[in-house]
Amino acid sequence: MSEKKPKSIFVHGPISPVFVGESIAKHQSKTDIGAHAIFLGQVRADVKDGKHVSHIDYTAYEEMALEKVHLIREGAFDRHPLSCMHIYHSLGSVGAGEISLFVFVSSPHRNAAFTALREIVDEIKVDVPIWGKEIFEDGDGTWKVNQ
Amino acid sequence: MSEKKPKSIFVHGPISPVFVGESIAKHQSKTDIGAHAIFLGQVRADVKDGKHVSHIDYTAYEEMALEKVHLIREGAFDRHPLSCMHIYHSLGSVGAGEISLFVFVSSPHRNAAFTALREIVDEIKVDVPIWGKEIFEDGDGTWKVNQ
Amino acid sequence: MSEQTEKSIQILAFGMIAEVLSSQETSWKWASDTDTLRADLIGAFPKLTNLPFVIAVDMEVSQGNQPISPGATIALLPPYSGG
Amino acid sequence: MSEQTEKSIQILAFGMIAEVLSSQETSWKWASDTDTLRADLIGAFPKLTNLPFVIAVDMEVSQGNQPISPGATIALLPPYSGG
Repeated sequence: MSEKKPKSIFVHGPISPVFVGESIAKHQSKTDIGAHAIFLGQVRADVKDGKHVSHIDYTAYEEMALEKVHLIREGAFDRHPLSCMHIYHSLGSVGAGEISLFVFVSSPHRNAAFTALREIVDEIKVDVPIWGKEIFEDGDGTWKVNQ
Repeated sequence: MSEKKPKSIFVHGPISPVFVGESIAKHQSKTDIGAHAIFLGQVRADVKDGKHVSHIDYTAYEEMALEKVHLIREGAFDRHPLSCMHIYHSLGSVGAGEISLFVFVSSPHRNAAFTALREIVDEIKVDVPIWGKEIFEDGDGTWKVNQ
Repeated sequence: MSEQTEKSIQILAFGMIAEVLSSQETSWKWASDTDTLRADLIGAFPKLTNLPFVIAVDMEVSQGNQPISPGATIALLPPYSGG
Repeated sequence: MSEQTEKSIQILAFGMIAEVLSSQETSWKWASDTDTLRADLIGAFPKLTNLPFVIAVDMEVSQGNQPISPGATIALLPPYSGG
């Protein structure tokens, strides 16, 4: 466990596009940045056994998740010349078409941002204890399995 | 030359973070999308011979640029299972800290969006006839060279 | 009763494992290692037999069998599906 | 005067090349291929000698020497720096 207390990444409910726009705007004073790379995970209305996913209910082992995200952050900053990095994940209900994951990486030049963004998203999927239960229109649910 | 008239990509002046947020919001009705990958190019206040870049003036061979972007789009859609793609580039003056390039790729799963985004941005830099002149605080300018 | 059998640990459960245990937090009799704990849990909740889950001890996922010190934080984690 | 020498073409210039020509659009005497045109331009604008640029004919960048048909759209393109 590292010494710094990890900053929270959790947002209750969906992440709004307006929030994404505001996050981008906050970086306009950082004039060493040349490249922003952003990933947004959106809930799909997948069809299973003829029923559409209406929303996903997210839960997390929050303390462990924050620790794992902190390690992912530190690893990315160690490996790549990044200016900044922000990670947000939803808890609770996120409807189809809404955003549940927002990863935002900035760097002076684009290659670092592209490479770091992809690594971070892959690591979040593999290492961070978060679970999504897909809830169908009729209220039934099934635990999501990441590809 | 392809037959369809290419859609314009040009925006006069900087691309606003609010516009980026609005573009994201428009995709919430597309519930087959699971992943958005976004690149934003931001003007750096680079220092050359002790002087800071205050803004970049962008010009383009617009007709050829739209044709090249159209080919880049078609190539990306041919190679990757993408849901949609949007490309915007500034013309005219864009200040340090402001955004001059916005590339937005969406797909059902993340790998296609990541791979396509990076290819598209690289191709824009190499194939699209756009020029940036970096203007310093004292009004002097120097033609930008892409890495 | 020996001192050992009186010891208890707190177990956190998540996702489908929490559904099987009907609880996100359970007090459980201490087991000296993760293999013993897993066997105890499966004995009490046979539905766990075919469900994939790992055991985290103090927020570290155990690789193979791992000792459990009294007072450790135990968590039962099914495959993650964040994002 | 032969018919050929009367023909003219429109040349578009961009970036630092437009600065050297003091113009973004110029009427120029027709040349039968891109190498000839390049030599004519450098003769008229010696500053072009050391500046990198390619010649696009009808929006396709010429690879090697390429014929120029009368009526073609010619553009002088320094290295791109978009993004």
